[in-house]
Amino acid sequence: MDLLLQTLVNGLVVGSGYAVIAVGLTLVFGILGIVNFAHGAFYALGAYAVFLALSVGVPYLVALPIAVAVVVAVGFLIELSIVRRSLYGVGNHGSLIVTFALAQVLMALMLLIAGPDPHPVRSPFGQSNLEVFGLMVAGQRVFILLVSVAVLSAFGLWLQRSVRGQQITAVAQNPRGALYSGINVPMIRTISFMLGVGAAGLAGGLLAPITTVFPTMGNGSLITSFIVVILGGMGSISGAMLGALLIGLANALFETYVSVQWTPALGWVLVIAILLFAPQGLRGKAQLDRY
Amino acid sequence: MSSTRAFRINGAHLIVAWLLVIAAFGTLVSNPFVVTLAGYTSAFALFALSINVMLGGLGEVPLGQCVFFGLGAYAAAIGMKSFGLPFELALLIAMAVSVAAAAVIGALTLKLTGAYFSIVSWGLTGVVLVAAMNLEHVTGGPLGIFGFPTITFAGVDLSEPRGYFLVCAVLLVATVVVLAAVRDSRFGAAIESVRQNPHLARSMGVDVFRQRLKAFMLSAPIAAMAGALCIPYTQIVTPEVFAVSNTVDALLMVLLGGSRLLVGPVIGAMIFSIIPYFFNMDPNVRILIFSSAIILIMIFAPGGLHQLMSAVADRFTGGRRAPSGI
Amino acid sequence: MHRPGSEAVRARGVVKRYGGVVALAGVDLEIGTGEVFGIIGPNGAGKSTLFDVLCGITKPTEGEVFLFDRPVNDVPPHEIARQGVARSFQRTAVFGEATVRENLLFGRHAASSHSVLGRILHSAAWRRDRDAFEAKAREVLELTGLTEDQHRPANVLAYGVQRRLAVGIALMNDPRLLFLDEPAAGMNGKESADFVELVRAIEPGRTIVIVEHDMTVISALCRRTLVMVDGRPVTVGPPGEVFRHPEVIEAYLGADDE
Amino acid sequence: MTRRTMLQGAGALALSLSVCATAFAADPVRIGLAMPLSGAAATYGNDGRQGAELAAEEVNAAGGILGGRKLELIYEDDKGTPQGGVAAVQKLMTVGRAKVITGGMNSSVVLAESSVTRNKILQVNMGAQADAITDQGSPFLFQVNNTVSMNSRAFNKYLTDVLKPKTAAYMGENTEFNKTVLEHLKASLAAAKIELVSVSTYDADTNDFTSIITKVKSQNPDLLYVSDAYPSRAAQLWKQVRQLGGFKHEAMSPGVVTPGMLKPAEGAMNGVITGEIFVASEPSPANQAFVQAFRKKHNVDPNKVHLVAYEAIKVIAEALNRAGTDSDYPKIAKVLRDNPWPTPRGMLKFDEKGRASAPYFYIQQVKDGQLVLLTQSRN
Repeated sequence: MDLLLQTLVNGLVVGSGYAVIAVGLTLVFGILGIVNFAHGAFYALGAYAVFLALSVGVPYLVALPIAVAVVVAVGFLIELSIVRRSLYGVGNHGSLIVTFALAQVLMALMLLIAGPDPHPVRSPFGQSNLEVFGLMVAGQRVFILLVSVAVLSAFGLWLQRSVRGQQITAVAQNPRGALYSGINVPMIRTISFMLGVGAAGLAGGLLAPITTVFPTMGNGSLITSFIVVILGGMGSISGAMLGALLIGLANALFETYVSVQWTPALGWVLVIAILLFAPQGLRGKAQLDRY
Repeated sequence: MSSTRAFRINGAHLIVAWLLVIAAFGTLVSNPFVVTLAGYTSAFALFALSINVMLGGLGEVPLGQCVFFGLGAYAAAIGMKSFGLPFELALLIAMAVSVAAAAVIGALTLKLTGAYFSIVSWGLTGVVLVAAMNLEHVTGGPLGIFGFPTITFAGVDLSEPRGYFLVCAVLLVATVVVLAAVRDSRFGAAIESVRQNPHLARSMGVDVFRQRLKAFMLSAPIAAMAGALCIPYTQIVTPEVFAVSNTVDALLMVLLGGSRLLVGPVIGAMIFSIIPYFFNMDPNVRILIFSSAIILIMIFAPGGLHQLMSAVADRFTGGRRAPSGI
Repeated sequence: MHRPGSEAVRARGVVKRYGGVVALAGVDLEIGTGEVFGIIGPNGAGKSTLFDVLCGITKPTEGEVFLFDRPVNDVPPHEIARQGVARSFQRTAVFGEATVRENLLFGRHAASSHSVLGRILHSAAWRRDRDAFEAKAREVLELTGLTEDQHRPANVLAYGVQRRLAVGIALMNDPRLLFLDEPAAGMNGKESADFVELVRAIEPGRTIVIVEHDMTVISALCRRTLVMVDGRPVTVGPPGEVFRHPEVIEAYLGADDE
Repeated sequence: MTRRTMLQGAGALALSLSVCATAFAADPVRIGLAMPLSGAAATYGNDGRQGAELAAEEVNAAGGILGGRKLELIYEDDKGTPQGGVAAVQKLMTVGRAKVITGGMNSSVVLAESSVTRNKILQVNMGAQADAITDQGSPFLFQVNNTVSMNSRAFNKYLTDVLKPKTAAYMGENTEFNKTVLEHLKASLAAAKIELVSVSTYDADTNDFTSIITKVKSQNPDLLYVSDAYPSRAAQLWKQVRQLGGFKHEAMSPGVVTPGMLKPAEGAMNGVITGEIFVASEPSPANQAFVQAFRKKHNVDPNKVHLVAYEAIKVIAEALNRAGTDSDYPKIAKVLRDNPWPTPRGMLKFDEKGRASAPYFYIQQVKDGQLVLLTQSRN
């Protein structure tokens, strides 16, 4: 089996997982300007929702949409009670600290409800493998690839085509301008936040069979999604997708051909290089003011 | 320089008052756990002060400040363990190393601002943490560096609770005095002008980038000192000193105490360490309550306790009080 | 008239392009030392761009700017400020959170020389700076009529008063050359009259360049004024004359339809 | 002083003495446990608490120690960090008035704690295995769990002598525990002239191993040796090994395979060989008594963490009882070193560095989700 080809396939498949997580963050960070440190906790919430649904006998393919709905509902409540009141227009350290504290609250709740031990999530595809001209990809991973591509492209189209979608883009570019042109900005912000955390919940549900479910599972995905969002450029959905695939490939290649133990540092080195030399990232807006 | 004469009078009084409080606390409180915890809290308050040089001073959130905290701990540990240096010398070297590192890191990252600066400096902690784990011959790898000889500072044995507390507390007060002087000096005025209105500051002759770099290089040694002062407490330095959770704890202290008040971080540090000491319920419940409190504070009093106190004070004094205060 | 050869401000063939848009299309200009010079023109005429280029905030795409006969094209803005050039902006004019007195302290910053250590030990340098600051502050507060407001935060002051504070900040370092960007914008009659008084009071020994819409302020203060239309200099001369220039009338009042 | 007042005096004196004696007798022996109760390692703290509580209940049911004094367990969260450990131990020693410190699941945390307890109080380390802890040789420090070296020597012997792979590959998380495991593996393989074709160490947040496994498969080693003490990540690693076709021989570092790891692996670990100082199915009466008691309380088989916690509390109780004191630590330490101690694993002996050596070492293999005993060797 050709090692390089398999590594590239691995990279793409893992990248698609990153894409779903990162697009959620792009929405909240790019559009609402909130540095959402609770993104990982919503990811974990999605995974736990799938796990709890499965444990009461709901099949995986039904549990997934339920999990997303649960996370979206929680997102709605949180946006209404906390985010709306404290985060819009506040300096960066406001959103940083509130969302970080929110992440701790959610993780502590999950730990108190479902206990500290890791729980397995049975994938409907079991341990099956898809053998495509000599290359091996796990069933669940193919499912992730398909769902992420489907969801992300549908979302991209909806953002461009639908009225609501265009309003979101308008609010992203110029909240004040959008307000003056009659867009209900608070409602758009709530929707964006719900969509953002919903995407994180979906990613949690999709990846749960691979990562198993444990309280602090959100931390790893939080770091990855920030790396991807910055690489892809702030506020750009297509940028986040591109960044996710790039990081997936870079990590896979670096891990295989260079060194496994230094791989975690790779993502950050790329981000630091990008921010210093190409601040707008791959496709984002150059929002940086520089000295 | 506005409150110059007033500062000299109430400033001197305040320093003496703080020293008296420290001396009293050091001698009267008998429970060694509380005294040692107070020492560790003073060391961590230093780290919170260093963060506030950036947050209160420049309006930037330095998530990567734990790089200097860790650098201080490792440089001091390596100085003592592999070179057999006394703690005082190792501490000075650690602070010097952190200033050099701040110059390099600052030159790279201070071109950015706001969320980008925070996230890039957070990224740096990720890279440095991986380095600390993998460069075993230097950092002792995942297990870290331990087994230090008895650590003394100016003849005071730091493994003894009372000695540890007195040294940390005095260094804390000294740092507060220096920061108060900096805030009132030309450099302090330049920093404040850069924070409020960098565009206008530049047109008045302030080299904005250089002042931000100088502030960054001022905050680094304070963080390094905090890192080094934690060694007598933990007796071990592991890669976790570079973890961003240290910065977030210290950031919570700053926000609790209020970033606009010079000693806000110290007050926040006391609250942050003392409250958990009284509640001994399930740790996860404690995290739940503590984090919810932080959210409520950020919603109703983003300026932290300081804002609440001054709001209350204003209600009594009719609001004529000038906002400056030591 | 100004003494030839001793210009405070000289611009040679200054062009400024933002991408495809030409903001300034070839400006040549001399402003003599000690002169109060006006720059007027309808919106979008390139006045603010010219202001930024002349005072060194932005660098021209082509051409050269000289302040006191020294080229400033590749001199960083803060360096220019230290050569006695002060600017007051229209939008971000003051330090909102600080008190009036602290605003002036920030203004004084470039001139003081004491170090942090000096501050702790009350060194001679620090004391000298402090006394110099006290004297200058009293003088500027008096001049700008802000003495009783000195402890109030700048953001609570009325707009006109804030504009005066902005000029006060600029004055703290005794600038030889003062650029004012639409100082009278948004002021009512009385405020702009007070403002004219202030500029007259600080005029001796200084070169002042004012970009402005308010014709009464320009004609009250400036001996000569430049008119800009669509990024091009149209004419220079005493305010009274330039208003009669056909292109200026057309630019302001629109072409008279035969 | 009339006779009557003297009698009254004597009566009062006798009364107060007895009251004081019963008070003394009734005063519980407080044992302080510093363990990770929050964050990523909370699952270990949870298991430790269950094992310790079972042991304390048994000791108290049998009438307590030192003349009827009951054991009282007090817990402090070490948050899984050295700072957290030091704060927890100091609080237990002072505010908690604990007579003995135990607990400890993470080596760097226990190392930090050992500097606080050195020469001050008895510390019995339950789970942490780094050799450095007992190498310090502090007189009142004892360790129930095998050190990494003991486990590795016994396990590697089986790999080289019985399995005899031609080539081997290593995968493991970058921790001090695994670093020592790797060192011992390299030594054993070199001695048996077996080539170690690849070494990959990954970090705690990694949850995708496909590219590492792909690279290792490209070198097709006979044996894949994985060292990862964290249940959810190890289970997921073995799932991905299975998805990529697995290896001829597969081994897991000794002392970490628990039901909490086998369940999420969903059968992906079948065939994996590992070693352990404890097997729930071991037939000896002492072991079965412990296993039945634990299953009655939690209706699940105990794992190694439950065992070492249970043993620590039992050994502490008996040692204090036999030494007749709960504060004369030199005497207690001497008693601990001089006598063997009955535990579910048989008689435990502590060497001069305070390390308990388990009498038996069991080689096991995973068969349809359960650990099955292959062979058993005496240490």
